[in-house]
Amino acid sequence: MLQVTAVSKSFFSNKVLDAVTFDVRAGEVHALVGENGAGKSTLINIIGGILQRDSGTIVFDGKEVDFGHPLQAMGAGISVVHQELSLVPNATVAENMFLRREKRTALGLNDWRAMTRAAADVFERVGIDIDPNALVGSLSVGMQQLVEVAKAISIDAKLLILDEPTSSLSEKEIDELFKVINDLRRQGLAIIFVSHKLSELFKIADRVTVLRDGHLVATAETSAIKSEDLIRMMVGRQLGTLYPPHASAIGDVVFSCKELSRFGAVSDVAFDVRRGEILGLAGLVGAGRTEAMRALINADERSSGRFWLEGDEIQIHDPSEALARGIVYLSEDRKGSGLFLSYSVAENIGASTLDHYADRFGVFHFSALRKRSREFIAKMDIRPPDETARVMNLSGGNQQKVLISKALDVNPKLLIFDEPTRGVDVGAKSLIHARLRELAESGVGVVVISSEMPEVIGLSDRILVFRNGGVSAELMNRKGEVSQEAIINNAVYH
Amino acid sequence: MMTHAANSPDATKPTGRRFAALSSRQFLLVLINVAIFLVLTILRPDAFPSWTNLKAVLSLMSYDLLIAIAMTIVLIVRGIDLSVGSVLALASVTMALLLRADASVPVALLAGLGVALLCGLTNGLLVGVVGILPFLVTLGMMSVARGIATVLTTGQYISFPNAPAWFTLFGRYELQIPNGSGFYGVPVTLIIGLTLVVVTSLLFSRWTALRSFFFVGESTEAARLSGIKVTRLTVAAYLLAALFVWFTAVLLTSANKIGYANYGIGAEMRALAAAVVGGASLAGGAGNIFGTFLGVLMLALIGNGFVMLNGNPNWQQASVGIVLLVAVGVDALRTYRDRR
Amino acid sequence: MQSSRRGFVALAASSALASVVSTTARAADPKEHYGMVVFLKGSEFFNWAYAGFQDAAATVGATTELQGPADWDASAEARAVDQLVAKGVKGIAVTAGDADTLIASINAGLKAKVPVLCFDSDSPKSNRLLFVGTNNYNAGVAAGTAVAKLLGDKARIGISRIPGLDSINHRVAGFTDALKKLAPGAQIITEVNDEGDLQKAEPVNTAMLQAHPEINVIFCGHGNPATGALAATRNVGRDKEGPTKVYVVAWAIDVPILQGVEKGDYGMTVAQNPYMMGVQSFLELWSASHPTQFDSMTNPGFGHVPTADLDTGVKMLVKGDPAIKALMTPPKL
Amino acid sequence: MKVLPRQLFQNVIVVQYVGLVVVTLLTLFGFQATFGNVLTGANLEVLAMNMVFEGIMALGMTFVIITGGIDISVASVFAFAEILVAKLMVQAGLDMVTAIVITLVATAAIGALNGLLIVLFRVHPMIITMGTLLTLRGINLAITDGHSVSGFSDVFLFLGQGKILGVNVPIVFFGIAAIILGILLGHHRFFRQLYFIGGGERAARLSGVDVNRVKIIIYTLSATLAGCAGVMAAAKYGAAHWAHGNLAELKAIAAVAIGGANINGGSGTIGGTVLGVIFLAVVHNAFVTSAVNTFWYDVVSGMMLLIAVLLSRFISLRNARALLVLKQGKMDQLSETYKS
Repeated sequence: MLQVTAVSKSFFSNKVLDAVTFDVRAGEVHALVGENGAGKSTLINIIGGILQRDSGTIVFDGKEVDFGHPLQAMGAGISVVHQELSLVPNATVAENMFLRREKRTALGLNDWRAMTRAAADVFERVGIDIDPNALVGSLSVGMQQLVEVAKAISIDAKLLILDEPTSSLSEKEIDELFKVINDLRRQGLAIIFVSHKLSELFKIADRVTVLRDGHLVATAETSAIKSEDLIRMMVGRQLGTLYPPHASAIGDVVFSCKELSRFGAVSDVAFDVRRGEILGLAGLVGAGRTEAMRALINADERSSGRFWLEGDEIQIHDPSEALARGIVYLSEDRKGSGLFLSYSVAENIGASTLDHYADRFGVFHFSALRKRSREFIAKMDIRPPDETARVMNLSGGNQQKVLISKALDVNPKLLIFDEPTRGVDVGAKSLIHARLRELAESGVGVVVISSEMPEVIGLSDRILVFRNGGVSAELMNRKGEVSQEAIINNAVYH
Repeated sequence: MMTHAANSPDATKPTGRRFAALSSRQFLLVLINVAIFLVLTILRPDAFPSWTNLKAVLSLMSYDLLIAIAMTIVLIVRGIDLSVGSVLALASVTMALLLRADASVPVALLAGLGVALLCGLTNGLLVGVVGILPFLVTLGMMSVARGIATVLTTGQYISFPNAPAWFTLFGRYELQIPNGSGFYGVPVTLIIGLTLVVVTSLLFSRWTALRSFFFVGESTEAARLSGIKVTRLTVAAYLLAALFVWFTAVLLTSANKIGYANYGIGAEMRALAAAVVGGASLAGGAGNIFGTFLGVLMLALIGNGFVMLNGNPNWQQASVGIVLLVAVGVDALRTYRDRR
Repeated sequence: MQSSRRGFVALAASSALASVVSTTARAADPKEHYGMVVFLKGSEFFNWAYAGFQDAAATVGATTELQGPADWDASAEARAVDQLVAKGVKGIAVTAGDADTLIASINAGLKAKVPVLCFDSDSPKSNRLLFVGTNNYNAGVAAGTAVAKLLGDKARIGISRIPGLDSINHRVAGFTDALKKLAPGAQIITEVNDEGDLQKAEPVNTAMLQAHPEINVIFCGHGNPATGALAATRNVGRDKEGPTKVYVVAWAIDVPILQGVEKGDYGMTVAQNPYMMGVQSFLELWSASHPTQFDSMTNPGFGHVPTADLDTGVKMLVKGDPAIKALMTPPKL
Repeated sequence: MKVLPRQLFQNVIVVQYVGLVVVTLLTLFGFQATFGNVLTGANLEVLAMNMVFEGIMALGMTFVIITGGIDISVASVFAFAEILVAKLMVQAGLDMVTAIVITLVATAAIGALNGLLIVLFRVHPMIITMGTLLTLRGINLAITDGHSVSGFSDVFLFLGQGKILGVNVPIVFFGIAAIILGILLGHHRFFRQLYFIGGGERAARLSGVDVNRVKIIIYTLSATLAGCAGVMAAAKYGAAHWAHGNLAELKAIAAVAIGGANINGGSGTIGGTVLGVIFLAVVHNAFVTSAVNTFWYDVVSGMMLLIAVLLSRFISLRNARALLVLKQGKMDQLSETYKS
């Protein structure tokens, strides 16, 4: 269906794709994997007409193609579902689906009735139950993702490209999505599937292509390859163990919380965090994990909650008070509410701790901050090792390392990390995990929210499973209570 | 790409290289100012470079300068203050009316300050606490403050002949600096203006409280989660802006010896133009007091040059707009080039 | 969802309105009602005019109102005239921010049988009953004569003005003609644009004095630049009595300027008589709206008014003039 | 699955507009009862003519605001159109149709330039259109020397002063334009794209919306509508003058905001804008009929803007609260079922 031959692409002097060749057949799901920066997105964008290649050929459906615009690719039958949702919350599902391809009445105006019907047809074909007249904003993220897929295939796509479609979905929603993908495969569509979650690939993909640093590493049948091999191909080396060892010793309680509620999102959550352990928060998206932690620091106004830090009851009126007491929350939304993108690495590291770099007259000393930043750059292996580099120019993994450095500079007593490795490449991932473990060992209470099942299992000593805004189970790793089944079992309704 | 970005210090952002060298934008602005200066000196060697003329240019731009600093401060926190000119008028009118009614100078000054800060506080609370767009809030305030000033005065000049002489004199006072043969008279307004530029500039780079403004403007939510008191700082920014507006009102009222409801009409446009030219951005998180100073200076030199070179007075008013468009254009081209 | 949002908005708005209305409005009464329309509403000059209008109306028990924009937008004036006509006032006195812009509205008013006249600034091509106000040309002549008397052929003049305004053009023309006749050696050196802004007047006039040091008179074409022009003379150190003094000829009767004239800061000021413009405007409107047994020759259907312009005249006020004292107390509105 | 006809997805909005209509009517009748002379044909005509030009500009402004932009240059484009059409007919002696066509093309070009600079420089639209505003105002002044231009033919004057079926031509134009643009905005694929751009520019881009092209067209449309208003205003006043329509941009923005559009983009309707225009017209008229000291007008109109945005903010907070109540209810229900 699609034959990509020796496609190269450079941004300015930086070669991001180097003579990549691969093909996708009709009726197959072809996975595309690689670390961040391996060139996956660039490749997808070239196939989808968003970027133009420098050299090489692309043959689609028997014809050589050269798309100058996403619309041309769409017209040819190539449809891309991007990682970020591209729907407009204020418009209906049907209008979103038929944007730029509106059905018209004789007067040239939009024929809403026809569009609604057509949308319903697509949903029926795919087997999704969504009201075409609902406003997109009223749907869950998972539903919106399905609308995206429906939108993509509604153009009579022959090739469907899904860029990390599962990153913000719950397990149940992922199942739903995979069911749809399987259906489409049966209908003869070619599907390119990009994901960081290897377990998913094995579940859904027929073949997998690995990219590394813009080069093609290999294409293989998924049935003929093991997870470890894939990882080796992606990073070019064997990762000894994927996760750091569990806690050596678990000490006394650092922080505890009771009666934590946020009206409409969290109800009556209570937990303790002990020295030396990593507490994992598992659950489906929307189960209230992030909401609970934001309510804890009162970033969103909570309705109740009592907190004890190192045995003393404390008040937390706003995030700045939490910070002052050493309670740090790192957001899952790294770019929107974690980092200051156009500022330097050093400025970001010192954002929570400006006062540390001021003398007793309140005079700020940038040199002190730079010195401190260089320590973090070394410790966290931030690349490029330049404290004046702007954070927006860093890769996702390095951005995340800057975010952790910012938190560490506070000398936290309790670190709450929301999705520490979302959108992060494998190398950075294990470094982040190692640092979190070190932190826990040094006596800091560590709480990790992760939607990635292996991560939350591999990293945590204890797991709280969230469901419906509350804690539905507490699983101890030491006691062997932790398993995927146990988590899912407590995360969903039966 | 990465290394390039690391090597392009942009001092409009607090990357810490501000004192290492001027940013390229400010360097460009200095060059433009020098170029205008040289051209005018060559074309009008008799009139332009005299101390009297330069003194007048520099001291008379102080009013615009202080307002532009106020604008820069709110731009840094991703705000905008369209009410600066009106609040200036209202503060001036308040002080003048009280002085005419034989209130003591401190009382009048404090009342003026109170009125200005009240306007600033209202702006700040509506923006920072209630969460309304700054553009709309200050647009409303612009109308209200000017309206009240007009209602209070019915448009008359408010003079205060009985006020203590020192108040009516200090706005025009000149310090005599010996220069060998005679004296340079250096106006107090100029000294105050330059001092405030230096002080605010230093505070913004070296005082943590003001440095935090940049974080608020760059990403409000990230700043909040980083423990920065966003609401408080937003309100503080509008209060600080109001303070600068009050400085202007005091100087202007003293210098002209009248309070007037039509002071500062169009001042917000000039201030915005100067601040943007100087490196501030409507997207927040950027802004540089020294850049703003250079922007105001440029507008002042252009205005002075216009008269010096007998420009057609009809075209004078188009100059601010053209400067703004050209500055934005040059900046866009520069950013575009940087991106490559 | 946001069902009553608009309702709240509008309700709040009208309640705000109502509170203002209740404090200042007068209920409609059967008295005759007259309107005055100005631009730059709120300026002291028009306050004088309106005071005269009001006072004259009070003598016959009529009521008045003042309308118009606070800025220099003649189209807003035209709309204000339309409004008053629609409201059914008995007469309108309007000062034309722009002569041509107001023609249609004035003519429409007359067509609707509402007497309309112009004061202060004329709209000569309209059918307005007459013009009451300073003859700007004559006023310019008076100023030119005074300058010629003061400095003779030595006068070197810079003009601070808003470009293009008809009234200012006429003033400058009269000024120039008078100088030509009385002091042919005098010269007008240059003009600057003060943008009608008190604050702006200072830098442009300072620059003008720098660029043209020979200037010894600044002629202010209108009310606003005087303060700035005077400050400009101080900035270049030419405000003191002596051979280098720059004389500022103001065109205003604002209190601070009159005080400045008394102190000798200003060379002189051209004092128009806005109060009388107001008084005369009302009287003519009253007359026009009360036809007598003989129909008007020129304006059938209206009462009798003069067909020629009424020149309310100017006076050049210099230090020590007793009229200054009378003008020191601004009118009550 | 049951396929419903597409709900008039703004059912809610229809309800909220009823509120605005009711209050507008209450104001009208209230003032009629108190002062009389409001509901006369002549007054209603004047009332409408008072806001009609700002209203026409507000239509274009609605589009711009939905995309998340703003166009504050409309007032100077308006005056420019007046002057250009006048100069072409009176001074260049062109016939009426040619003159109007050239004028509209010229204003469209200005709008296209606005749009082009906005997408090219990637600067906030306010900065670009402010530059255009200031520059064009200066040009208007300069090319007319500050004089008005007049001497139109009666046929041309009909465009501003004439009546069709007893209704003034500009009002007819406004009505027809509002209906056509309203239908297009509601149901035409091109205009529907505006909501997508305002809702999320990046998303719109990825969905194949040519954001730059749409923006340029929208700013062109905005300027052209201002141009139409200018042509009719020249006919209405029988003269073109650079100061005409001063601050009209603020009235147009206020009308759009009161009409319920989100200044951040993504929402707004022509119907709402029309109601906003009518509301402002009625309030302004109320000032005249009640003979209130008009100095208060600025204060009240500023207050009104503030109250409008304040209330809309409170309502949206209340809605957010209502949503939480709904969610909490669902949560409670779920845990109940699960327990049993």
